[in-house]
Amino acid sequence: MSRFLSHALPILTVVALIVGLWYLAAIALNAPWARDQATRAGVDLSASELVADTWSQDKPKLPAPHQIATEIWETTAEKKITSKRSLVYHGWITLSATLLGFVFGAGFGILLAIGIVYNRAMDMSVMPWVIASQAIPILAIAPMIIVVLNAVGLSGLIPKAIISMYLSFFPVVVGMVKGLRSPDAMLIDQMRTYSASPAQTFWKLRFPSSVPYLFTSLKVAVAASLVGAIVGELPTGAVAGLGARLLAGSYYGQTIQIWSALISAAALAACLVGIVGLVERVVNKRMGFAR
Amino acid sequence: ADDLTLQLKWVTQSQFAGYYVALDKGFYEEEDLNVTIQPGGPDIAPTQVIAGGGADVTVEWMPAALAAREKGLPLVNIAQPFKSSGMMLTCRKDTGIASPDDFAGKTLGVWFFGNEFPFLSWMSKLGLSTEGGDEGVTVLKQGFNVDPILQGQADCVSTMTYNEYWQIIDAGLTPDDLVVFKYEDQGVATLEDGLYVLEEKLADPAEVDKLVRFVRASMKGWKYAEENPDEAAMIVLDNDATGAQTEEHQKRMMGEIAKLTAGSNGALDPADYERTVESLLSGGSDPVITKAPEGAWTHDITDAALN
Amino acid sequence: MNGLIILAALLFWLAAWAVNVRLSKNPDKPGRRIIVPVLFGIAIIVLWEGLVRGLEVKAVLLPPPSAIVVALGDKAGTLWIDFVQTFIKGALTGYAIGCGAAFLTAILIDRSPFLQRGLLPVGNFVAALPIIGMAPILVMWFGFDWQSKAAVVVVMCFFPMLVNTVQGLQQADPMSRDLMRTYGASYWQTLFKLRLPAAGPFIFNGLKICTTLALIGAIVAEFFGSPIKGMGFRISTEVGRLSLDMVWATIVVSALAGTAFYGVVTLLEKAATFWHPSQRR
Amino acid sequence: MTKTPVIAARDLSLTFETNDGPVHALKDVTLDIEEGEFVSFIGPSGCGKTTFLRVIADLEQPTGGTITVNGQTPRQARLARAYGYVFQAAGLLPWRTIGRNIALPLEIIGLSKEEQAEKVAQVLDLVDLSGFDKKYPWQLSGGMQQRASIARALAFDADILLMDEPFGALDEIVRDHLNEQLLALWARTGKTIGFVTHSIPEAVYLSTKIVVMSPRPGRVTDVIESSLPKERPLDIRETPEFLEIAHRVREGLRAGHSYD
Amino acid sequence: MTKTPVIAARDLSLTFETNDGPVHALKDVTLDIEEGEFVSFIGPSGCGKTTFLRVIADLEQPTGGTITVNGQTPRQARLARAYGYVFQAAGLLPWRTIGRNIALPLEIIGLSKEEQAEKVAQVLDLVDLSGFDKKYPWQLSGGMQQRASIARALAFDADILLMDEPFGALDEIVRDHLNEQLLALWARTGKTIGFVTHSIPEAVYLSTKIVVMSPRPGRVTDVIESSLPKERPLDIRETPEFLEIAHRVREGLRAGHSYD
Ligand SMILES: Nc1ncnc2c1ncn2[C@@H]1O[C@H](COP(=O)(O)OP(=O)(O)OP(=O)(O)O)[C@@H](O)[C@H]1O
Ligand SMILES: Nc1ncnc2c1ncn2[C@@H]1O[C@H](COP(=O)(O)OP(=O)(O)OP(=O)(O)O)[C@@H](O)[C@H]1O
Ligand SMILES: Cc1ncc(C[n+]2csc(CCO)c2C)c(N)n1
Ligand SMILES: [Mg+2]
Ligand SMILES: [Mg+2]
Repeated sequence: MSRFLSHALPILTVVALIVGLWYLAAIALNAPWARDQATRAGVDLSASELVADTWSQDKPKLPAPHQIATEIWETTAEKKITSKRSLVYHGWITLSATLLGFVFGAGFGILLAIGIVYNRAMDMSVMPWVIASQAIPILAIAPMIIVVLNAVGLSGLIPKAIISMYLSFFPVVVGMVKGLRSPDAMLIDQMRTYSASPAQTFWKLRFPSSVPYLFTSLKVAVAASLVGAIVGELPTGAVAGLGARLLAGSYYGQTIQIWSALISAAALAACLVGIVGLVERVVNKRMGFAR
Repeated sequence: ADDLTLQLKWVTQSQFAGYYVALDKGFYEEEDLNVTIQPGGPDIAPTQVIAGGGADVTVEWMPAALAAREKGLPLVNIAQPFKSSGMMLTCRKDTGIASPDDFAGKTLGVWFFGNEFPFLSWMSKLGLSTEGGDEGVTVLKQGFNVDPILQGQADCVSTMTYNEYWQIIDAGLTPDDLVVFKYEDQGVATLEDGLYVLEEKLADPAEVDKLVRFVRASMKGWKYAEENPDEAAMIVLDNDATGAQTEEHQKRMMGEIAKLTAGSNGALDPADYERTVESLLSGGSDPVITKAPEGAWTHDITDAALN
Repeated sequence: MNGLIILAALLFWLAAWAVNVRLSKNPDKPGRRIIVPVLFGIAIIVLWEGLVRGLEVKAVLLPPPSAIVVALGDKAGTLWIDFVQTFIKGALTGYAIGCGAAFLTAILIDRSPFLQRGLLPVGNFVAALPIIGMAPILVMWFGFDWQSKAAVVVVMCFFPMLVNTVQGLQQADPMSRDLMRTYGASYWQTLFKLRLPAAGPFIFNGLKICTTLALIGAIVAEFFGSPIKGMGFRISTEVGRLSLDMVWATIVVSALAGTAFYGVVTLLEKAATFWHPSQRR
Repeated sequence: MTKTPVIAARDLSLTFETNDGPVHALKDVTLDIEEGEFVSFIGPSGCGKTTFLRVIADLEQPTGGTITVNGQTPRQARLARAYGYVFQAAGLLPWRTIGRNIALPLEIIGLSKEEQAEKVAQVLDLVDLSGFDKKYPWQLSGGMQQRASIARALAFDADILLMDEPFGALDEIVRDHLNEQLLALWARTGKTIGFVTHSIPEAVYLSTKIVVMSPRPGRVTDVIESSLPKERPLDIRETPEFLEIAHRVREGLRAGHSYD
Repeated sequence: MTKTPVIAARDLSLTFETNDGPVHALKDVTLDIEEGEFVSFIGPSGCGKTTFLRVIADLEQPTGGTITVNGQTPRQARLARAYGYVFQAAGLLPWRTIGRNIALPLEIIGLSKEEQAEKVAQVLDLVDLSGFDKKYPWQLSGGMQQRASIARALAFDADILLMDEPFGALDEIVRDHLNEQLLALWARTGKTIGFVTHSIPEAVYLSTKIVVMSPRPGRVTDVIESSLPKERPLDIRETPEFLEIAHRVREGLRAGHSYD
């Protein structure tokens, strides 16, 4: 209990602080519109009316936290999850692209890392381009990628997954190259004295050593995958998914809807990172790292 | 049934009611067609989608289609369900704008991504530079919504009669607060929402037959939608996968759309085409197209479909 | 004929790879670390050109590299204006403000373990968010010009930098801290003489992560509204006009700018943390 | 001779609260260290040697008993800059040259640049490292780094020098050499030295007093006053007198040692 | 007795090419090691002790001279699994239990599960660690880890055991204990052992032959045959005979040592 408090209390305090600031910011940002409306309607607003108005506008510049919470509640709990107005439905669409992209990205990243660690030519020629590849604003050219993939017959989930893979493979490559190189020279020499084959060295030494690095980068990668899936959704015709919600909300100036999609995406990201962390703990325990 | 994919220019909304009605009422099925409607979005260039083979037919504005043609993508207009243009520039009255003469020195919101051509033609006709300064106008790339006019970041924004204009009204400004300039009224209207295919399709009789059936069913859809606007709007709503559209907005939009499709039986009026081309060619130093296009439209499909 | 072009491109690629395998046998010979990746890049470009020409890919889908180079030359003026707008004004300003604010915040909360324990998880959480989603909101708040792009960059850079700096400040090993204690050193003396230098590698890690975030943030934010210049504006507008050569020219500029930015920060890192084992050898 | 001891510990205890329950790192330790003494602490791993040194230097707070340094609390003594502390690892800051590392404590107490330079040159000479002040730590061998770290403690010029296994990582020959130098330095400056080691010969060779400790709980089991003369060539280690003391230390150690 | 030596080095040289020019890690080393010998290598840091052991084990390629192991090249001997190698750090894999760590080399040579289990139990017993096979390395003290690492090398059951400062990180008492056990093991199994150490008493206590080396370039400066009996209680270290040999080693060492 006291351990829980010592962990949760600071976080709760910070969150409370943020929520408080948020309400204040909502007043500041939404007040001009409220006054503008009032002037045009020819009424005078008292201070408390003003505050009440800024926290309850239809299309506020910054919605108050409770407005977002209500919206999320209405679009998750109170809608059938098959309904197109249900956030769960949209979340699931985004999640499936995220997971597929994450699996692609992690797999590709690991393979690339193995190539880089075992082949010096690959290390020297590919690694600099892997870094440069991340300077390409993939997010900006996502629409084109979707069209081009469409031209070669890929559509639906796959193009989104490919964009999210592009964002997620990078942290995995970097982490795994580090991880596969983490066993020190002594341990590698030791495998030599056993005259172990390269495959044996990989499975018994390099790969297990890289596991902690792998999980650290997987956490970054899964969050990146989600960003990729959301961005990939913007140009797929704003059909479905959290990205589409974000866009549709933006198109119609529905700030509450934007924020609720944003917060749901955040919660989804937190869950995904949390799940990877959980798997990490289980694996660590199985591997005897837990203390 | 023959498969056919239609690429829309924008998200699912009553602007495209005819096609959804035709799909929903089984008009396509009657013509032995299996039609897939792909919604568009802010970053989707329908011309690029059709170039990549992602669709057979696309809904596009003529300026963008002709510009693509000049880039070497041979698009051909096969039908024109929209007779008039719904484009307008909406300004706040309190900025002092009363006529196009007052634009100089003002900030105008414009859609890009291939939708900027009519605006550019208009400005060059007015002799206004788009580079800013006191003599010209400052142009903003308008995002997905009408915020700039609400927030006071722009003096005018681009709107469609059937969509964005009403968003401004919904946001709390009244028609009295606003001044609108319809492109139709300014004599710079260009054709919107035509159906386009790649030229090579028209060389294949089987494809032509398919297109004929498609256009016939689509026009049937449009006429049904014009006559039953509320039902059409509900059909659109059912097909909206984002769940973001509202009934009120779509019904109102359908009403406005009906005004634009009225007067077209689906066949392109060559006079409208000539007017559009002329307007695009007159772009001063930087015209949208540099020479009058050849073979950019055909009556073959509509002639066959509508008889 | 087309088959021949593809074959030639493939052969060139294989030959370049063979040369690279040869060259990388002796990685420490001067210049090798530059020649090898450059040769690899050239091989990819040749392959691209060959495939696009050989398979007759439409230029409105994917232009050949030669067309991109032509566009780079012809439209240099426009590209420069876009670069200044997006990179210099949007990305760099936002980067400086975001990283600077995060750094100061880290120092401010350094003395409060309570705040740190609260802020770090929240910071990690926010750093994992799809912050890009905030772009339309920030454009709404800060207007269409570069200020809103800088704001997006600030938000994107703040938390990664904060988390790295706070972690970095915990890096000084307990022994060195004890040493400072035996000298009776003050908090600020310990901070400046021990903990900040020791935090260097972490701080630079944050700075490096933020270089790419800054560029991406500034470009993507332009999709949600901008004046009629800027790299994001150019990309989206020219896609709509099917000028794919110009789109790719802008992408090349962005990739070059991003890599150079990363490279400059890496050089600074080398100079400032020359002492760290990862920088030696 | 009623000199008050420099360090006086009375029933000193320190218990760490850990997840697995309390660890009695020190239990009822009573010990006096006189001015100018060279006291070695020896004992199996975990017997509290480091902890005791840290308590003296106010890096750890005792949970029982009292301790005074120069008649003050350890905290007062620390703020009065009474300690030079040498850790097992050299602990040089890698971003500073050897010279600037040694100058660090001098900067902190606010000496002028000239005073710093003068002092640095002086202590570098003392540990045979003149000419290396512009090098970075990693450019020096382990032994040289350790000498630099001793120089740093000397530059601080405190009266009490606490050294926690300073030579643990060095090879025997270098160690012998540094031992000789340390003795010479101690003789010259008359500092009070507390010295932790694992090596019996080293403890016997250096000290005027050897404190043998045993773990769980950390206690002092034996205090051996050395009968060796102040003047000690390295060969003294082969004399019967030396071996006799070493034997006694070894016996004391073995008594307190437990396996696994 | 015309036994061929197990290890025969003739004019062996190894030069590392580095950025600062060549480093002569070994220069013209000629040395024979007979079957069943316990040979210690001692010398200042950087004199090539580790390098020599690594050349024997085919972890490093000589640049001059010849070396044979059991009449073969080191590479052939390595592929024939002739070596057990114990490094300075225990080098246990943290994700494997002690038992599975020891089984690692057995897995690699492809023994069946039962054979592995049997062997593991046997060597654990040999190093006094029975009952710890299910523990993870971090649950053991440093000394126990080092014993596990020795057990792992023993499990491999090669005829040549090469040990590079295996006890460097341990405290003196634990070290004494392991030294005793190592001697007993050697006596029992008759393996040929190459052993690197920095400690003179350790070298003298353990070896039948002590090889003293000196650096820059790495050369053998003295080879001392020990006259101590095979049976060696710890107390032997206080006998004049022992001290005599130790003295000779120390002199040899000091001659090759240089300060800077
Ligand atoms: N910060 C701490 N928290 C909990 N226990 C500690 C802490 N510091 C030391 N201990 C425990 O206190 C005991 C004494 O530790 P100390 O470091 O003083 O031993 P030592 O004699 O210096 O051993 P060594 O020779 O290994 O350095 C040990 O059991 C150790 O585990
Ligand atoms: N891979 C290498 N590349 C370059 N020089 C090396 C390499 N390995 C060893 N050396 C150098 O060769 C010399 C001998 O090294 P070696 O490790 O054999 O010494 P050592 O006697 O084991 O020393 P220590 O007691 O410090 O372990 C040293 O000068 C060392 O710096
Ligand atoms: C980013 C962006 N680009 C273009 C348009 C213009 N547009 C294309 S189709 C259509 C009909 C909408 O009802 C409109 C307005 C927009 N709005 N936003
Ligand atoms: Mg200690
Ligand atoms: Mg060595």
